[in-house]
Amino acid sequence: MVKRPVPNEFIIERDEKKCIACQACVRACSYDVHTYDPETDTVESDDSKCVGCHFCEALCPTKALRTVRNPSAYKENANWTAEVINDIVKQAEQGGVILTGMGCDKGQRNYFDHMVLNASQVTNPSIDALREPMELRTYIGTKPDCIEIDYNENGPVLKTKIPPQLELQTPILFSAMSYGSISLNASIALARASAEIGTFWNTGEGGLHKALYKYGKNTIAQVASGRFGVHAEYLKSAAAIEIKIGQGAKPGIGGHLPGEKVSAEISETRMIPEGTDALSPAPHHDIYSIEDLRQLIYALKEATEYEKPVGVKIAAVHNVAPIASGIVRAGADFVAIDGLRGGTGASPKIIRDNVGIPIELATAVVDQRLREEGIRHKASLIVGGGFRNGADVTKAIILGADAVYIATAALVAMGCTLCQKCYQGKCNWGIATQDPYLTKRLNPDIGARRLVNMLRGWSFEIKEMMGGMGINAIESLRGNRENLRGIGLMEGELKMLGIKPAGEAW
Amino acid sequence: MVMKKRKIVINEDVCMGCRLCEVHCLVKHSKSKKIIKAFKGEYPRALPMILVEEKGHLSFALQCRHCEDAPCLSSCITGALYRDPNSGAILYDEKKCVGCWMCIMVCPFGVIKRGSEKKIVSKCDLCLDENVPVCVKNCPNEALICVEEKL
Amino acid sequence: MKYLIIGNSVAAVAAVEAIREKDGKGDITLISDEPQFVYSRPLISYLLAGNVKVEQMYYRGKNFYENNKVRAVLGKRVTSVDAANRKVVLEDGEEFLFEKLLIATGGKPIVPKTKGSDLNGVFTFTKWDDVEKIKKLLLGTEVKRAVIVGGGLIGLKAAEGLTALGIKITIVELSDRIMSSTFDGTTSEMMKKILEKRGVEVVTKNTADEIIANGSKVGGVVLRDGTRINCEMVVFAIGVSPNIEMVKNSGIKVNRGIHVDEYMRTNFPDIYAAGDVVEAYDLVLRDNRPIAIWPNASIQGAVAGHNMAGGTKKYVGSFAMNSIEICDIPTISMGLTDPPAGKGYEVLQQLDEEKPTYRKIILKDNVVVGAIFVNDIDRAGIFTSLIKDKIDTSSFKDVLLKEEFGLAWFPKEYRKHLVVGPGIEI
Amino acid sequence: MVGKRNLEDNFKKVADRDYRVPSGCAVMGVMSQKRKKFTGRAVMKAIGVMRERTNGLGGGYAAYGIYPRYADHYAFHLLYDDEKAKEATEEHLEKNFTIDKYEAIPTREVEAIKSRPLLWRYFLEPKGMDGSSKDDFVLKAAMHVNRNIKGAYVISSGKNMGIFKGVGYPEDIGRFFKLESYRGYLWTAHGRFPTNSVSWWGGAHPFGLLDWSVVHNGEISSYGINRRFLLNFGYHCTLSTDTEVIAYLFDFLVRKQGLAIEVAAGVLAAQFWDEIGRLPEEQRKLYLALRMAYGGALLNGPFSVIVGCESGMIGLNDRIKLRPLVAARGDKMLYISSEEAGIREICPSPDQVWMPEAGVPVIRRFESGGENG
Repeated sequence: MVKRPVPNEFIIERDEKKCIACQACVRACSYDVHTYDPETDTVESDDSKCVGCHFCEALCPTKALRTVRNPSAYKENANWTAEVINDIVKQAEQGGVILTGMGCDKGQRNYFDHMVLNASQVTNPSIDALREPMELRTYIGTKPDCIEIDYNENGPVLKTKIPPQLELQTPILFSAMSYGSISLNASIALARASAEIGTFWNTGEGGLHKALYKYGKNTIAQVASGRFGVHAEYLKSAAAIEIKIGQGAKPGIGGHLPGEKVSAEISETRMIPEGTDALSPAPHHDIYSIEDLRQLIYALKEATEYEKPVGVKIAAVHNVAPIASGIVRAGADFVAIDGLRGGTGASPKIIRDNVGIPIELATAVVDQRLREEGIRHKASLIVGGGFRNGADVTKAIILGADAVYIATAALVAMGCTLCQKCYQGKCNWGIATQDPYLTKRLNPDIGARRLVNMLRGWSFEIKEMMGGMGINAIESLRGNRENLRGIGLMEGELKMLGIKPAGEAW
Repeated sequence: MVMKKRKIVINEDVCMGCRLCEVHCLVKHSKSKKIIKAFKGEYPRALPMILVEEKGHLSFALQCRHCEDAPCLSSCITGALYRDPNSGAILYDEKKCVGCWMCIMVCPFGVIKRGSEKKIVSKCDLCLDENVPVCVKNCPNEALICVEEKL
Repeated sequence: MKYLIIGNSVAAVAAVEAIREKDGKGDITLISDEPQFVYSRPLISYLLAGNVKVEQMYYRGKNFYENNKVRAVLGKRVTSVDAANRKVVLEDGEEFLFEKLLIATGGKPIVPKTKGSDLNGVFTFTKWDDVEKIKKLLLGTEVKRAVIVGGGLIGLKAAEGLTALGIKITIVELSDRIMSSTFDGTTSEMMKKILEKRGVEVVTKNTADEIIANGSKVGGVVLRDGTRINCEMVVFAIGVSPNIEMVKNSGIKVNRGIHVDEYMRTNFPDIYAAGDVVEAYDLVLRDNRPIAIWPNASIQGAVAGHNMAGGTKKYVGSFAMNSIEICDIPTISMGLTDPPAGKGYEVLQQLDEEKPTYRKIILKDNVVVGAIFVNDIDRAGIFTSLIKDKIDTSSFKDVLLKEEFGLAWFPKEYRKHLVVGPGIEI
Repeated sequence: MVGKRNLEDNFKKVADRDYRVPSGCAVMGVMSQKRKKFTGRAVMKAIGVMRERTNGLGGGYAAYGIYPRYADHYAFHLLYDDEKAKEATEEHLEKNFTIDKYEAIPTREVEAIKSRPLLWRYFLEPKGMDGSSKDDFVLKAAMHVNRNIKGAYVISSGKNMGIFKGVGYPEDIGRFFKLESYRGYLWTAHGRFPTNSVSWWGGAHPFGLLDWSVVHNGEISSYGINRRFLLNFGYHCTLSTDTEVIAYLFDFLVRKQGLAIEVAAGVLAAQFWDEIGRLPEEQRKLYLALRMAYGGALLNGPFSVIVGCESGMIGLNDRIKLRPLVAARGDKMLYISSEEAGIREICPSPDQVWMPEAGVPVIRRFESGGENG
């Protein structure tokens, strides 16, 4: 048969009247879309190579470029969409699974968009978030069953030893993205922003590059199935440890960093030979049961002298509530849950789009389950997976989360346009790449500043909404589901979320 | 007038070699100051007063450093090059220049270029009429940073 | 403080500026045998050719003395320096006392003893007065042809100025090629061709033995080989020597020029010297000698002035460098351009006779010690700094001649030092 | 203490009757530090002055020291919708308690009070306890009634105290319950202004649990989480009022967690983090730990509350004082009120009148050796 190419996803429209042939686009594109012809002093574009990342558009000084969707269409078919057909064409050519990047984009119901917040009117004054104190401070870690106090003549004195906590100035953390999957500059930006805001970033399974040890106070060190880069100093330098069992983008499967990306510095950081593939197994081969998990949790607590919270990250799956309960009972100080829409790195498309449950439901059922079991205070709940703004964060906290993990939004703040080509390692924005020609495009100063701005913005959003609800401390919002109502949700969904339908009063 | 010493700091670690600094410098020093016209409607095309060096993945923009101990100043036989007392910048009076190229001979950065008509063309003027030099303003990655200190 | 400066060219000017930077009040007196206000000597060939106006000669503006509160005594010659009594004596007997003295008397043109050299129409070419004299001759005499004795820089500059006035030029050079102290053979040959294309006759291995009179004026020149050239003008452009007559018998130490230390101080602690009159340390040749170039005089003058006003700046040395444009072909040369064979010098060169362009880099032990750029002088200054800072080029030697060569090839730390300068973190 | 229940149960309650009524209100409290007894007349008079703050949809009183003869018994005040509820409740009480006395709560006909539920009181001694403390046993029994017996509500369950409340203006409710005939040493009163009310007797204030009684003006914006926080520790909020969480929280923090009342008040109206940060080392550590551990107990939103308990009276404002609260003292008496007028009505010239600061509790304990019984 005739070789059948997959149609271009995008077309580059170049306004020749505006193009000054400065070649900024030519230098910009790592996919070699643009080429300069010195004979005619013009620039041409090969649309078939374009991934739609908009980097050239960002640089074009005359705004002569536009990336538009290719209107070339198949006969409309609700089941056999262009994406489905094109995936089959690719597989018919190459076999294998189709890789993609970032989180699930299939548009399963986003419950955040079906929940609305409350605000005070008359009976309860709203509080002006710009003038009155609004407290977002959050502590992550096991809370004691009881605070014991010595009452002596000098006043009450705390007797209970408080387990180690992470102090967050805003209930938002950066979730795990390894050095390797993202560039060192991206990691530096995350770490610096965390330090400035007073929150935490997460190493992912990439170890801790030596340039990042100074941000240890704001670092959560991940221990995952490949155990890359895990050693005593790594654990001790961090503020908390997270055992990664699963992640939202690919529940149930492991990770794979291709050897080409394992540069000298990554090799040193991960403690694997340069140029070899870094394979993270699907399960931890020393954790086949909850008892095994308990052993690892305590091994890590021993290794860090019980000075740091140790948490466990899982993907949101059907059985998430009992699993979370088991994790809490196994001794975790926090449980991190990553929902269906989570994900920033490379993953097989079929897994990403079809495995796992939305984080909103997982948050609600886990929080409820832990409260019913009377163990909610024994671990903090950090949830992640597609949080887009202060409202999503606020809603998740109302559903019961202590804090949220964000990654996609962080990448977007640093330039990412969700072109989903992370797995190619040619990220024009300097994020998901190790090519030194590309990584320098992410100026960590700018990256950190933009992350800080975004977190400040979100924090203000949360504060304004809190003030509107007449609440001035985040702990009064956390799990306070009276402040949330569902719109267009079925009874079963409302029940899972533990909220009333919009229109129903207290 | 506030006397400020302006300096452009180069951060080569984040220069991506896009050369937009050159584009905008050229426009700034063109007749029309309009980008499309400067490139497509002015002949000869103006020249940028900044240059980008590239070597592998290393790149950086370079323009006159306005040295404290400026060798170009001590080599100039016509007084065309002078230090602006208000800004500390080394500026250039085109009317005086005879094109002896002594300045090119002594500039350790190689940032003074010959123009047509035996005059210097490429001599960064720090865009003193702008709040921020155009190369700095248009650098998409802050690889050029403008710092000002009071004189 | 009472400062006294003898001389009125770049070293003197730089000294005045440096003194005023530190000392706004002290008395500065400047004595010059030239009647003109501060002007740029290198511009005389441009003035002669009509390429600069009189106004442009005053490169520091006409109010330089006023602005810097300098008492200028112009048109008077200093005949002796009394170091012990800290005074100088003028030819008219007037005396000036000083507390700090700078001798910046420059060089004076060498005119060999030649028959007829006193005829009307025989000139040297280093001062504004020389141009005035030439112009005066041209007012009353039709000059069709001129002979320039000496094929060095001054000779060529004179040739350029006179050619522009439509005068046919013959350059007579004693050695086997022109510009022999500045260029290598290749360059000299290129220059010769270029000159000849413009109608300039170049005669080498020869010199003027006698100037023939036509009345009180010049009628021609007889060369050493007996050739007779009819001409109306002769310019001696053999070179300059330090102008040190006034320090004879003063006790000031003189070798090839006035001897100074790194602070530009003579053997008398209150007497300084700068410019073409001194012998300076040559960084390339590693020897003290007069380096009669403008930038050098300027830097020395500034160092001397600074130290006279109480500072402690050091002069680190220099080396020969020249930028000269010959018949619209720009050239730059620096350091050792024609190294002796068999002494361990390495030469990189690239010649394009069509364009014509020529680049030549001379290295010793991977350090650049000299360079020539012909018709391709962009960024030549980078090599000046490579020579000055003695940078090991072994890691980028292969790209030295390439067009893309630049600071990117420098070791990162050195580049940062250059670009960022001390005190700024990036 | 938490039984195994599935989510189904919980959500049934949401759909069932578990909703909250936001309210304005007047609150009043009077106590004698020497346990000198006085009749309900004073507090009725005081709350009557603040009629403007109420709308006739709820009034009530808590009185301490009124049952000296049964001082060691748990006095249960019960509200029944019908006889069926009464039977079911009594069956449950008989199973778990020795009922030493029971009777209908005396009332008189008052014109303004049109419909009334059945009102009974029981003096109980627990029996057959499952190892938990008496208080816990009683708490569990009260919760059982409230959660599981339709139409029956335990209004109060403390010792030597009782709560009298209903739908109507507080003066009418007081007359209805003949409060002028009771003598107590601590009285609190409440006049209600619900903005979105079902006229339900159980929804009136005070709310009581064991010895705790709470009158409350305001709205607990944190109600949703306070309720779920309590769930984690086995408390099931069942009445349609946010006031109930205040009583539960006091019970939880003081009785169960053993915190001093002052410390408990510092949990409910916690200081801001910045303020905590400025405390001396030991206090900073303590209040940081308290806020960290009991964040879900923080009361947010506008409120002024008066809490009565066996050891004394507490007045507390929210952290930014969004509702009024005035206190006064004189002659070993403490007065707390929504308005100073209420105090002046019964104590024209107190020794001191002050406005408690936001989040700073007013706490007075009974002096030992006072009049008792």
